[in-house]
Amino acid sequence: MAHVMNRLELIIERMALSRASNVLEDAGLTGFTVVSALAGFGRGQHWRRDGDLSAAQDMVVIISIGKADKTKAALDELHRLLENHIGVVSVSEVEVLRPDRF
Amino acid sequence: MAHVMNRLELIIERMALSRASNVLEDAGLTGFTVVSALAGFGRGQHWRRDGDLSAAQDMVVIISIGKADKTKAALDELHRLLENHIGVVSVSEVEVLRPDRF
Amino acid sequence: MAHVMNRLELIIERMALSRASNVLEDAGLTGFTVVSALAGFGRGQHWRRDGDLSAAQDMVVIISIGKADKTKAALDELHRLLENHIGVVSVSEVEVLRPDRF
Amino acid sequence: MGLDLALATLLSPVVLFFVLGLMAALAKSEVAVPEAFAKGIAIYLMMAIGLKGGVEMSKTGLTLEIIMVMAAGIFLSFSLPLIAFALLRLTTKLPQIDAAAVAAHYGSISIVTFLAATQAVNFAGLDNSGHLVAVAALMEVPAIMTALLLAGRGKKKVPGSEQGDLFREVALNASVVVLVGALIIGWITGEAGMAKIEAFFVTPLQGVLCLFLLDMGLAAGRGLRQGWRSLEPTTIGFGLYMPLISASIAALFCFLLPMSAGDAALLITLAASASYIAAPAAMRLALPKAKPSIYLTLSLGVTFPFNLTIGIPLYIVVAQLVTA
Amino acid sequence: MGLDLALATLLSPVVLFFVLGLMAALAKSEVAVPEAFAKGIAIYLMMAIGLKGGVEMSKTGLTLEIIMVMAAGIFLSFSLPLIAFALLRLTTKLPQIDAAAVAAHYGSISIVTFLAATQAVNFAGLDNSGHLVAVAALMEVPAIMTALLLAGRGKKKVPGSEQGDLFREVALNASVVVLVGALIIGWITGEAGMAKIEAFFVTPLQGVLCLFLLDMGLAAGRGLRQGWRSLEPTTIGFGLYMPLISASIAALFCFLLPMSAGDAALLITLAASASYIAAPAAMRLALPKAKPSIYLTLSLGVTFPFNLTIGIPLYIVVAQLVTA
Amino acid sequence: MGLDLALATLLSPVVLFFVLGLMAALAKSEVAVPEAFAKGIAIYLMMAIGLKGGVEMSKTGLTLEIIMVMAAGIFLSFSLPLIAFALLRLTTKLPQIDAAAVAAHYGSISIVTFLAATQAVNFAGLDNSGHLVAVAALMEVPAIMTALLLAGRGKKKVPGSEQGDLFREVALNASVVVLVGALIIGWITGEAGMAKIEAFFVTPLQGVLCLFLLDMGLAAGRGLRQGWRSLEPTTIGFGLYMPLISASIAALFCFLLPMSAGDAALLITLAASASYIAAPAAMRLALPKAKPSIYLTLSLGVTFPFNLTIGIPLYIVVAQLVTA
Ligand SMILES: Nc1ncnc2c1ncn2[C@@H]1O[C@H](COP(=O)(O)O)[C@@H](O)[C@H]1O
Ligand SMILES: Nc1ncnc2c1ncn2[C@@H]1O[C@H](COP(=O)(O)O)[C@@H](O)[C@H]1O
Ligand SMILES: Nc1ncnc2c1ncn2[C@@H]1O[C@H](COP(=O)(O)O)[C@@H](O)[C@H]1O
Ligand code: NA
Ligand code: NA
Ligand code: NA
Repeated sequence: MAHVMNRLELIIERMALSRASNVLEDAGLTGFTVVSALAGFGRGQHWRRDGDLSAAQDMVVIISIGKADKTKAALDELHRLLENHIGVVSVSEVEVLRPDRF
Repeated sequence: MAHVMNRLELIIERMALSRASNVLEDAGLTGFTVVSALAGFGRGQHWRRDGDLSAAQDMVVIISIGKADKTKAALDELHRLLENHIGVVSVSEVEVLRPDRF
Repeated sequence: MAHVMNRLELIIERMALSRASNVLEDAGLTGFTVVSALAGFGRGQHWRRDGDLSAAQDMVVIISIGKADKTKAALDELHRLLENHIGVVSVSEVEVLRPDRF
Repeated sequence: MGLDLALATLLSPVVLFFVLGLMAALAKSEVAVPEAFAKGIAIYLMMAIGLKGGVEMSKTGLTLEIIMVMAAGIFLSFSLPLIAFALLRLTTKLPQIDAAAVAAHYGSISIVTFLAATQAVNFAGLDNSGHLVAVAALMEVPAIMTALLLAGRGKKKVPGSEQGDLFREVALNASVVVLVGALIIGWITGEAGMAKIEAFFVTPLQGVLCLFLLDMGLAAGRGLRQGWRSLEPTTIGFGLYMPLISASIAALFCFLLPMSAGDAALLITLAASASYIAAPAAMRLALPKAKPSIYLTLSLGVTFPFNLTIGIPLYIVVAQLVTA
Repeated sequence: MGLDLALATLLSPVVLFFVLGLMAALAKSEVAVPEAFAKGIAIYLMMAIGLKGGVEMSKTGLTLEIIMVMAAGIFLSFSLPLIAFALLRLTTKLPQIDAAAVAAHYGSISIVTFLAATQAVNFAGLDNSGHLVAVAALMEVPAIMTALLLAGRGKKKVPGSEQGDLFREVALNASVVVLVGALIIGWITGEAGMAKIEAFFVTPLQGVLCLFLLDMGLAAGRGLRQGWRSLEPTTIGFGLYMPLISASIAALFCFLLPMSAGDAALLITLAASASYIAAPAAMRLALPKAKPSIYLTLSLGVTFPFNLTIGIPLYIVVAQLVTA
Repeated sequence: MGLDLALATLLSPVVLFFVLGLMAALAKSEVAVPEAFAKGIAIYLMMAIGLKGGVEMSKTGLTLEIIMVMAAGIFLSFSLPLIAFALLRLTTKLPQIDAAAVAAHYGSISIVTFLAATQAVNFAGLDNSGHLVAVAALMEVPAIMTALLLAGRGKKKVPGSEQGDLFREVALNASVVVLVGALIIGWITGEAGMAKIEAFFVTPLQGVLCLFLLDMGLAAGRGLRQGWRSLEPTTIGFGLYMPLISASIAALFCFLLPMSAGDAALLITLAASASYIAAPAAMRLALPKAKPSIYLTLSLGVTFPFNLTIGIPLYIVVAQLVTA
């Protein structure tokens, strides 16, 4: 252990998933995993997945673990993407096994 | 980057979701996202979502990114909520883009 | 607060969930929560849950909060498990309420 | 007659699919009916049962006799948990809160058991009337209220909850709302309305039930595998004799009230059945410290199979005796 | 006649289940049709509607008259958002982007409203032809294009998106693809092919619709509870009078074109209906800053119930007048 | 005859919905049948197929001839992977582990291909018997065992796994359990039991299959879009000629065994079909390093459409020749 990586967590609309995933891939991140959200709250508005037939309000959580420089590269583009979309992005430090795979 | 926020992660029964969400909102946190759990283990007991028709054992994971003082305020109330409910709460530090939105 | 614990996050194939869960339990971790992934990307390959009838490519995210020594014990075994399986494991530090339950 | 009926029940596709699910789960097979699909089917079943009851009530209306049966059902739901709680505290080591939670399940009802009984009643050549569906709906909630009192749940405010929250959440639980709503809709639209939708809600019902019972078997088996360690023998015993006690008390009411044999069989089955949808959800909300591994395993893993296979034929025979 | 029809509509199981869902959600009951199940049913409905239309078109073929009705539908879808946008900007305080998003919904169509109208038309003893399904499919997308222009959405590239992405995603949205695909399949296989699958796609349709409308009622109720605070009275008013304006304009076309009363009723209904599946999804992609709490609540919570209960009977009466 | 059949197959709603899904996915449309819904339908299909086979077997019983056909099926499932593996290693650059994983798929079977063949056989005016369902179930697993040997998977213990885990998980995979279970239930309850549930399991089956094939088309299209880059031309070629090789070998057995033309067509189809549910799940568990983008894309994206459109009519013609 003691291989430090960045853990990027991006909460974004499901509709924008393919865009966000292009951004992460282009930044050189080697992988990510997407989890779908069930409900949420932001700017005074609640949403829940089963209150909306169109699924228009669905959000997803994208987790990507990677090297600091790749994460940095992704963040710059994500900043621009989030000007057009709704979402929250956060980064923390984690330790990983098998650092060669990132 | 380098805007540090707290990331609160609350694992709690789905049945208690509306209560927990009231607590977070009342503490002044500006948003949260809920993800539903598929299975879990705690105190010697396993559960899985598809082994229970009533969904009584379902858990959710609530992620809320916010200012340290708001998180602190939420924690005090959550502590009380968790006396009546089942769950795990943890807090870590993350860096965010667009700090003004929290 | 200020009770520091480790947060272990394991992204692994759903098929290997029961193995991973045995490993965590055997290491003495007192609990974990499993969330199912919707889609992902790794080593040049994308997958999405609804593009695969067999669900063979499904991944899950396992979150386990616990004492540092237990997490350490789990990591050693997980390292071996991941030689046979696909997955990413990361560890970070979090603060918790009610430290006695871990 | 009784044996014939027992055999026909045991070898019906519905029961056999339950057994298949149970065995698959016990053998640790990964078979699973997706949760969303199973819940969708559960809603379908409640709509179908409610509509059927409502349409039949649209023919008979609300007579004094029907109201008396309803009152009996409500009374049973309120009072059976008291007996269950006392028995559990006397014969098992279950703490108060778990005993109260289990008691709630045995006062409340199982709608699938009810549906299976309806079919056995028809097979036995007896008639049954639609208002028993209303009785079923009325019996879901009172038992939960009794259990909350038994658990001595104080009035102290839980953070994030509003006054009256708990009552509303328990009384408006999904199964009650859909069942009662469909019943009223069936009542309003009557046979004419039903004619247009029976190709979905009536004809395929038995088949859908097979799929649902496969899932119930899987859930019961998984529950048993996880939960049997939490169950003392005396607790398991309770899951087998409590239905008989409830059935006996209900049979007494059937003897006193002017009921047909078919209706009596259904009321007895309702009393004997244990909830595994409405009650667990309510318990998790109101008594989160009570262990699902106990109340769910007992209700779904022990009492449900017992009623499905042995109970129902027995209750029909008893109903014929007390209404003869 | 009109009153009879209105009453039959109001008391049909389909409408009553919508009301049940609406009331359950407003009373904060936890009833929920699982999302995956509801989406599966939505696909089933689109397949069923498309197949039915296609089979009927396989009998008539594509005549000049049909092409004229199609053109009228496309024109309405393109132009109604302009009127809607102007009215919203004049009478409400909605910002440009939200006004454009709402306008998209009212130019586009609701396939469930269409299905309900088909049944009311049959009940009223009128004929309707399959090509109106094709018209419905053609009306889904143009309104969305108009709205994007109205929102003044620039051409600046969004990170991660490819050229033409947005157009493709909007034009190939799920409902259009399934509806048009099923229509073509119905057309190719005709009555012979349909005979083999009608036990699934035709006979149980009405019943399935009940289940779907329960879910729509729940979604509408939840939307209203969350969203009514975001709606000014003038915005709510728009949700009630805009369908009437759209209906009037469509009625004018029906007067000019050679159409049967049944077909006219359906075209008017399509114009008057507001989208709550295709349009919201497209808006979220193209105009993420527009608020779903406004456009969804208005379309599903205000206009859909209005059309379902009052609108459809009215549109049928109007259609009979303009085609008399 | 052959051409007629080929055309009827190609233009059946079932095949057309597959094509619709395939095209939608290739055009990057966002159409999706929710996973939970599709899996629920998959279970329904397996129940329906199993029940039908079981009811038919309840009429004939287990004769020596049937047992011989079963033995032939098991033998084919065990041995076809050997041929597949050898061919892959000779003609492609696939590493051992991927070649073994692909081989497993071609020895195992596709139940939807089987169902489609059943319908084509009926359309061709041939009879088929229920025990072929049992043969299908028996052919699912042996191929997987062979593949594990071919992959040279050592016996070294994986952390967290128990002895015998892998075998149990492979042998008790969901499709085998439900198929065999339903077969036994159909056998026990016979025609009388079936009569009560056929409104759900028989009448709507063709329609349900349309919905499922829409989803399979989507999955195949998405797989092709993601995976075609991982496939060399020789691998794709394998996906097209391997079914023909398997079919030829199976045809030899049909020639030697006393079988009806309909049964022979089904056995040939089973041999020629490639698994896309049981085998991928088993591979992921046993050979996680094998690439799903290869075995899934080949089986679902290449071989399944080939069999559905060209294969089945061909196999029927061949079956008629070898049993003439
Ligand atoms: N501070 C936050 N922490 C976690 N999730 C958030 C936060 N703020 C917003 N979200 C998620 O993003 C969605 C849109 O938020 P907003 O952009 O504030 O309307 C919400 O419904 C939440 O699911
Ligand atoms: N240490 C932990 N880390 C993550 N999740 C936990 C942990 N402990 C408990 N949980 C979750 O909380 C549920 C209830 O746990 P318990 O209160 O220990 O019975 C479990 O089934 C898990 O889903
Ligand atoms: N760096 C990463 N961060 C998050 N998830 C990952 C990462 N790498 C791989 N994954 C997940 O693991 C799956 C298999 O990855 P791989 O082993 O690289 O083929 C991917 O589809 C993702 O869901
Ligand atoms: Na009871
Ligand atoms: Na419109
Ligand atoms: Na094969």
